[in-house]
Amino acid sequence: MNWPLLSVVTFLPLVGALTLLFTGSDEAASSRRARYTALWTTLVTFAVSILIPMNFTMAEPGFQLVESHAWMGGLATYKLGVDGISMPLVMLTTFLMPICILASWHVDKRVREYMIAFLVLETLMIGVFVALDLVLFYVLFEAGLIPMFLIIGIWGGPRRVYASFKFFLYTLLGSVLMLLAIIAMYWHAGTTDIATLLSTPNAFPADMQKWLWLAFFASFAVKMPMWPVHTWLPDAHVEAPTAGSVILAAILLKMGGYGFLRFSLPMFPDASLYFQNFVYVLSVVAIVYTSLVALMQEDMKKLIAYSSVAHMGFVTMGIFSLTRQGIDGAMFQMISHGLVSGALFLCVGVVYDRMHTREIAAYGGLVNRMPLYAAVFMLFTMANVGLPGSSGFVGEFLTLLGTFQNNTWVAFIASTGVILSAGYALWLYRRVVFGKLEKSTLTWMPDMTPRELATLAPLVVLTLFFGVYPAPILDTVAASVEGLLKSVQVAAAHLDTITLTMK
Amino acid sequence: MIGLSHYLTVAAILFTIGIFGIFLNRKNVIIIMMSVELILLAVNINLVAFSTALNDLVGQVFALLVLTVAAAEAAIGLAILVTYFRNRGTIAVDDITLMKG
Amino acid sequence: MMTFLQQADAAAAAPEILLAVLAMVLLMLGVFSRREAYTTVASGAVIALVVAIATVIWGTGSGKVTAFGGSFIVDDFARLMKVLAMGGSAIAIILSGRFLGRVGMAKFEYPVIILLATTGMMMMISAGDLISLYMGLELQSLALYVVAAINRDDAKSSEAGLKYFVLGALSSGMLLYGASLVYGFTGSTQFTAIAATLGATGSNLGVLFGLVFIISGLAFKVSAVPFHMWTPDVYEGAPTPVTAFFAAAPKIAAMALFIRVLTGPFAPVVKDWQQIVVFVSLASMVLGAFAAIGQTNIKRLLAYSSIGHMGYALVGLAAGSDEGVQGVVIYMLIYLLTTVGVFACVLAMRRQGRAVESISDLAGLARTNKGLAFVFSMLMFSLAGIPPLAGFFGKLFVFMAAVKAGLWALAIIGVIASVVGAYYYLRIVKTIYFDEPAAAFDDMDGEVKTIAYASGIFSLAFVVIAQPLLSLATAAAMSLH
Amino acid sequence: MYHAIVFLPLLGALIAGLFGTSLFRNMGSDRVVYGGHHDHGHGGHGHDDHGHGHDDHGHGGHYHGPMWPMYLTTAFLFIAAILSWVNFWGFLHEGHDVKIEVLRWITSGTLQSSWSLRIDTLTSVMLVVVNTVSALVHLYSLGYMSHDEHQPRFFAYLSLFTFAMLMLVTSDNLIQMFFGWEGVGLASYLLIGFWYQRPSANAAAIKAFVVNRVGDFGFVLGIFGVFMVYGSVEFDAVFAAAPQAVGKTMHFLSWELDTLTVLCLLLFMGAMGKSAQFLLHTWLPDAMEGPTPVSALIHAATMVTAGVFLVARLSPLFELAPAARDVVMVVGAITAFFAASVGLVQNDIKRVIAYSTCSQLGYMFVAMGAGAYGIGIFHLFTHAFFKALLFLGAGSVIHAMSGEQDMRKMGGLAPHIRITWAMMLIGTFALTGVGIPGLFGFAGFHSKDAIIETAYASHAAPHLFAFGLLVISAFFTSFYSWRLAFMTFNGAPRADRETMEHVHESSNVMLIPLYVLALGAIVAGFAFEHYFMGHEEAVFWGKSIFRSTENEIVHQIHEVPVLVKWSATIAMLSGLLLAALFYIRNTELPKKIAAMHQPIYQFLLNKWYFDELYDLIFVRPAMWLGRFLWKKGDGAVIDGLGPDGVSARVIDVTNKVVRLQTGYVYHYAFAMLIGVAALVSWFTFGGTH
Amino acid sequence: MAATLFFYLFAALSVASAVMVISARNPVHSVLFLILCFFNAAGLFILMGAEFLAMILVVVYVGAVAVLFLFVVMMLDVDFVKLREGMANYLPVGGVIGLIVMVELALVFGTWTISPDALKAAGAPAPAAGVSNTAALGEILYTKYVYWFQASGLVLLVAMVGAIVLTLRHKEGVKRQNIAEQVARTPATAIEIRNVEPGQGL
Repeated sequence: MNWPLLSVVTFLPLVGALTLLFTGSDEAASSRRARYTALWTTLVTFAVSILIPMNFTMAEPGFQLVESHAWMGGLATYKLGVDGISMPLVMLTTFLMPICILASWHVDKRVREYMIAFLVLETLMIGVFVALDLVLFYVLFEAGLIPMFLIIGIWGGPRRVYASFKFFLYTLLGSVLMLLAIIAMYWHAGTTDIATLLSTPNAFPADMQKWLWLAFFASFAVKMPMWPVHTWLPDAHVEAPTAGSVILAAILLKMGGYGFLRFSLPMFPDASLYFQNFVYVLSVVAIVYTSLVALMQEDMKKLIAYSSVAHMGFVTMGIFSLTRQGIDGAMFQMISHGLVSGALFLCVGVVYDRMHTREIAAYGGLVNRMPLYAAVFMLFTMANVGLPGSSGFVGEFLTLLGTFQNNTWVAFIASTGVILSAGYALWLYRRVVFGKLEKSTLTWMPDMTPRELATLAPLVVLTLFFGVYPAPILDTVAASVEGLLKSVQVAAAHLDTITLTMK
Repeated sequence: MIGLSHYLTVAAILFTIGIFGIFLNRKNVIIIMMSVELILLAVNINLVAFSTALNDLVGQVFALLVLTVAAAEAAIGLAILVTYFRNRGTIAVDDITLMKG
Repeated sequence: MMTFLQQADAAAAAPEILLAVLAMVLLMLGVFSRREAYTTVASGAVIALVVAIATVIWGTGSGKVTAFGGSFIVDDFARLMKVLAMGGSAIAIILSGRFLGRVGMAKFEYPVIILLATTGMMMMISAGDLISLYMGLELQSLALYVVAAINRDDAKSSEAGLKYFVLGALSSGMLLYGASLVYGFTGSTQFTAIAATLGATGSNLGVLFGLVFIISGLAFKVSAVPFHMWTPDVYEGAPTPVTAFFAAAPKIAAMALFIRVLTGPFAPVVKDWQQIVVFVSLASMVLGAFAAIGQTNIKRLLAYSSIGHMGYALVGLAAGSDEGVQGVVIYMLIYLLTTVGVFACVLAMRRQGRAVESISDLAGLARTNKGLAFVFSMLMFSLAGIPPLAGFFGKLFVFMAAVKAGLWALAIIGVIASVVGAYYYLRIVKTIYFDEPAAAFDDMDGEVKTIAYASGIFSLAFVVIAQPLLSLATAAAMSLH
Repeated sequence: MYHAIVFLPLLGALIAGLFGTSLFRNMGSDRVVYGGHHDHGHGGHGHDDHGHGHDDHGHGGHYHGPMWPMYLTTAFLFIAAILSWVNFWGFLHEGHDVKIEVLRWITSGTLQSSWSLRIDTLTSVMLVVVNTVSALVHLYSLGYMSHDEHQPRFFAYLSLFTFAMLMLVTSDNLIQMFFGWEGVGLASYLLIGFWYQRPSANAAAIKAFVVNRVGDFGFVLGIFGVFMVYGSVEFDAVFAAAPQAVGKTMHFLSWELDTLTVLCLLLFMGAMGKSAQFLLHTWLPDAMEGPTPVSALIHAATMVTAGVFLVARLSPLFELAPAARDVVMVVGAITAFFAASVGLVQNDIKRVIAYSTCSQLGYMFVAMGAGAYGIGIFHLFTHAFFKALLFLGAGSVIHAMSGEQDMRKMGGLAPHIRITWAMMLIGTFALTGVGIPGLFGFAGFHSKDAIIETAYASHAAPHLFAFGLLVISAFFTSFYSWRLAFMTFNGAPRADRETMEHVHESSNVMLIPLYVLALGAIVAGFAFEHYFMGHEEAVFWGKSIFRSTENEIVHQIHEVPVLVKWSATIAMLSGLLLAALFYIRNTELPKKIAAMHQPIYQFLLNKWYFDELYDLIFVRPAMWLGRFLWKKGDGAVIDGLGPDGVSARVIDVTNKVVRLQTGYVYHYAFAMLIGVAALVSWFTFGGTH
Repeated sequence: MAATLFFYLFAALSVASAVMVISARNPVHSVLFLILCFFNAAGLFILMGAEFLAMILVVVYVGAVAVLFLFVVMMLDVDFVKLREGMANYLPVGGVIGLIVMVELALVFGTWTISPDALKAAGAPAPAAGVSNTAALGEILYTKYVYWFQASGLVLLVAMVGAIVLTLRHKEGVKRQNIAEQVARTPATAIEIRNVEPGQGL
């Protein structure tokens, strides 16, 4: 590969956004063109991004397709690359974006700006996953707040202002501490190059690691979001437009998990071990607590949002199990949750577009008029519940399996989440889809349109495919996770009090 | 014997009185401006005292310049005060609160 | 026989001399022209500033030059800061043009006074002596008092002038008092001599008292807490272009002077002044963040915002290191270029020819003027310090210095304050983008639009074009040694 | 062949699901005008979906689409069933185990699992049971569901279920087994809630799924434990290494426990859920909300027996964990007794059979607990035939009664539906265990009575307890079975005229399955006893079931006292007589007795109040907790102290700070003075210079 | 001895009059006390040997600045009696803080010693005896310190321009003589010839 593939993938959407920014004035026509421009941009980006796995060597644990240029006066470098951990997330992003655009086809308010915001967001999201420099990572990580803030705030629901502010400030507050940690790392290690930091075992003394870990944790925990800093998520989801929710759930949340895997674990292994139980507790509480809360929700999106928190609890638990299965599972869960929760939000969007309400009580008996919708929704509900055969199962199972290896209590309590998730998901489904079609407002509802089907069909296929054949993802992450664990193991070797179960 | 510290103390007292004049006065802006002049006077006493003690003329040059600037400052201040009075018809300090918060 | 003005001295001070002379020429031009000479004089002033900038860049040699027996220093730091200050002044004059005309305040004296103020700033930046410092400061301040009250038929404007004057006079009194103490306890007013004495004897209480008073005076000029209280009232009361001017050039000069004084004569007592600067910086960041939230007037909000920003800039200074100075320089550079853009945007807030200043007037701007809305919002994000906009990098560099210096409390409280601060910037973005549109603004003046857009593009593009600016800042910081 | 057996149902499900249903019928167009909340203009589009009663044919409308997908699906099932018999036949004679890897599945580090087909004796027995009953139920449903507009969907679900069940029984690792495990749960959920317009069906479906999940929770923990202990989830590897863990302890939760006991009990928890054992049984009766063929297939013959299958499959582990087996036995015995006792008083024809199923499953577990795996599986095998027969027969009755399920409104049906009556009688004979020891018996006679003897013969600690309960249960079983038969077919009709006029015998498509099952109910016992528990036993089971060398249970049951041998028959006869007394001779007697012992009657009628109890200790607290955590936890505490609280405090601070800016010059000056004074004082007194 | 006496006289008087400046009821009195204060300060200057400065203080301050104040006070014509309504009610707090500063300053002065380094640092050592203070200042002010001298000129320029721009008013309606205009007047600009139609007015 002698051209900068990753840069191209990263900045293609931005080019699309700039094209839109500098063209178009006439409202109706430009809206139409904006939609198609955005769609084509994201499709082309996806097409180009397919070259990434094609040029990717699975057995290689390190970074590949690396590009590097001087930037920011020696403080940082513009360095990109992917490994087994970031590559699937990049692909998830490029894959979901066309779907989001397609799902936004009926947005008729300020279309051009809408599409620009999404395209910019895509660039930033891809950038976060491919950045190999701490400062670059931080810049992109944080910058994503701006388009998302606008997306929620402009195209959101009635409490959009509250939600967008909460989202923005909450996540910002989490991240600024990480910035200080990055700076401290720079002064200590003399570099912000991620690859270098990763290849330096015990780059930071144990005491310092704890503080750095906490600072990074503050950022990623909010982003995940972990209990008890999760409350921005339900609000943000509820108010965001459909595609915004999809992006939020499917990709933005993954940045937290990605951050743990990329930074916390390999760079601060001592601290990660030290805080393992702490994360366990938070994860378990998240799983049980938010599942219970989800049970009582009256708003569809809020329910799914809470369920996202619970599912992310599995991710953090898996990551900090520090076992092969746990981390593999967490990675898988992130991808799978990206597909499934994204799809669920799309499902809510389908009916929201028709009824303009997300209140569960406003629905009921949709299956009578919308059998196809009911079928698709059922599939994703089951995937959300973690039914084997759907992608939702593999991640949940592996994270629990990994956790069980070193803490049975945690796995035990977390597994109850499996029961609760069945409870809230099926109850939601029952209230919305099943039953008699009694509400007169619903009687005119048409089933999904071909466009809506087109947005969901790829997700259906992938959810089932990865459920049956998860190997593409598991194989991709294998080498990198193995390498990651080795570094943790090496670092932990001197801590004789803690024994790692490496199965 | 009267030494440097005596002069400095006088200056300090004048300086303090000047500051008092600024923030204890609630009624009249002109008094405030006079207080500023007192402060500058205190500075000048300081400078001259140090100049003598150090046997260095720079202090006196400095004092000279301070005097000049003080005059200019007084002119500007009074000019501003006049415009203010023309607008508001008052120079009471308590009234200068169009803007706050 | 000493000559009145030596050639080397004249060469070093060429930009200042040029500016002062041109100011007087323009003054004469204004006085003796028959009709309203404002436009001519203003254009002349801009040209004068451009010429002076060119002179600074190409006419003052290179490296460190001292003149007038050490009272006047020209180094890379001074050059950069002078260029920034003059640039700020020039932009302020450009921005003032039609605004003052509309309120009937297009007096030719205005650009002249700004030129003289700029001369004062340059003297501050180049100060190598407590007396130079004082003279420059006063030249600038007196001019600023006048321009604050320039709209003399407006009660708010003259109140602004009055408040500014009273408090400014008090602060220069304090500064002077401090200067006299330092003079008395070190035996000299010259920076190098003070540094030498302090280096030899260490600090004593007298010098420290002097230091406190001097810092108080300087802190007043950069409007740092608790010497900030004039700022909101003056920003609100002064005509908007004047506020723009206040927010830009004088801040640069004052901050430059701050740096020069603390890292020059008082370098040996860095541990002592660090404590003061940390306190002042902390208080400024926090107060700036909190107080701005309660504002409804955009200019007043920007005043608190600038208080906060000075707090951040001082974080770098508090570090007391080269990185710190470099951080401050970068911060001020970005702050200047962002602020002028913001004020250009504020100047564009006119309805039916009348300026409006309430934040709620911005409602729905995104639908009535997309371009302005976008620029305004980007500038707000930049001020809030959200990457990838320029403002973030300013904060990044000062915090880098603070962290290196181990000022953790400062850094942590600073970043948290920046989150609180982000709230009110976001509120403006919210008003612009989320709210239902109010009536459209009048068409923007060409020059205002240009400056706003240029500033917006700068804050967006900084992430790409940072390299040369960073090396300039580094060179400037290094030249202080 | 094996691929065909397993994947033909899947294919059938897809075909029925995609081509037979109306999935794409209502597809909207993008031109639809969205958003009219109150747009009555669209009202006209609405279906008239009202007016469907709670009859068994929930949707009044008929299915109008093509029938071929359903025929094809049914045909697929028959092919699979025939192949299963062929395979089974092979195992009756020199069969050999087969293992086929289909596709790699979850691989992560040392965790390796794949989709594979493991065919051994145990599997082949299950294949026969599953495919046979499934094929017959498919066939039956062609008739039974012919009035339902969602018939293709029904077939899709049925086939999907069959596929999942086949995956379960053919798996060669725990994870695939778990797939099948949950897969059948899903299918069960879908089928129970098939008539989605009924709130009760929806509730029952969710209940079934969730309660099953409780069991699965244990199962999945068991899998984790197995992986932790043995480093693998593949049966061969685990079984080979099983003895290594004997006597070892593991750290589970906060205790050090015997490894194998923990693992087995966790896995057994899964079995309890799926097989509706005591405490996790509550879903099964409610599952009768589903169409009757579903009950026959899933809730009688196949899915609910998965738990039994699991224990048998994991016999190498259970065999090494006697403590766990004791638990299995106790749970089984209690279930048998409890369900039978509840069955005594139920009035819904399907519920009676459902409790009967539950009870019979208890029998099977007692056998498992005693280590008589073959006998348990044998009962599973025979039970599949007669219980499916009973259910389908009941379906036929319900069909005849236009959807009526309450036995109190039946009676006197025998003359009208003679074939059904005959079939039901055969089923009852089989269930109650009619037969003469040593000569001939219906299917249940061979298997069920063997279990009772097993319980007696076992050396397990609770064996006498189990034996006693099983005998009592046998008596109950007989009583409620005959009660059902008498109330339904004998006496005077209690239904209204209109209904009675409609009573008609079912069509052949529904009767043929009954014949086949009846045949099974008659002969399955004595025809296969030989292999399952007789002399050929060891050869037949081969390696598919493991019994330790000390386990002599199969032989010991031949040495039990005569009274024990006869105990079941006695119980059966007394049950029959009592039922005859109550429901033929003196039909007022039951009411009197019920009135006399009202507390007991109510206790039984309300299923020991388990639903109410669970509602009280799980459902309501969960709801309350959910609401509490949401409103108080998230709302008041986290948001209140977190973002909302902080922002409120920020505003407070802001207001205070803003008030400092009074506008008075002297205040400003004062502030400056304070600043200077503070700094000066700092250096004078507190300074660190 | 006389020096000591005069010091205390001047010091006491200047402090006392300073107090009166800020506390006098009538601002006119304040100005007068200010003048008195300056006179006494000038006396102190003389005691310290800075005669030129003493003179300048009197000339510039008393002659110009104080009189300027007097002018403004009178010009503004405020009802001063109404204005005087007591001192600040937070006098105690303010007073305490002010006194603290003063005491601290005084503490410092008690410890003052001239360090040898400080003496060496003198930028412009005082001339040997024989050269008058005025001459010595003149020697350096226009040569060595021309920069500051010029700067002070600029400051004064700003003050002048500023004062004018703020206060100068061209009163509307006041006729002014414009000589150039009058001289340049021609019949063409002065007379307009109209052709008036008969029977119609202008």
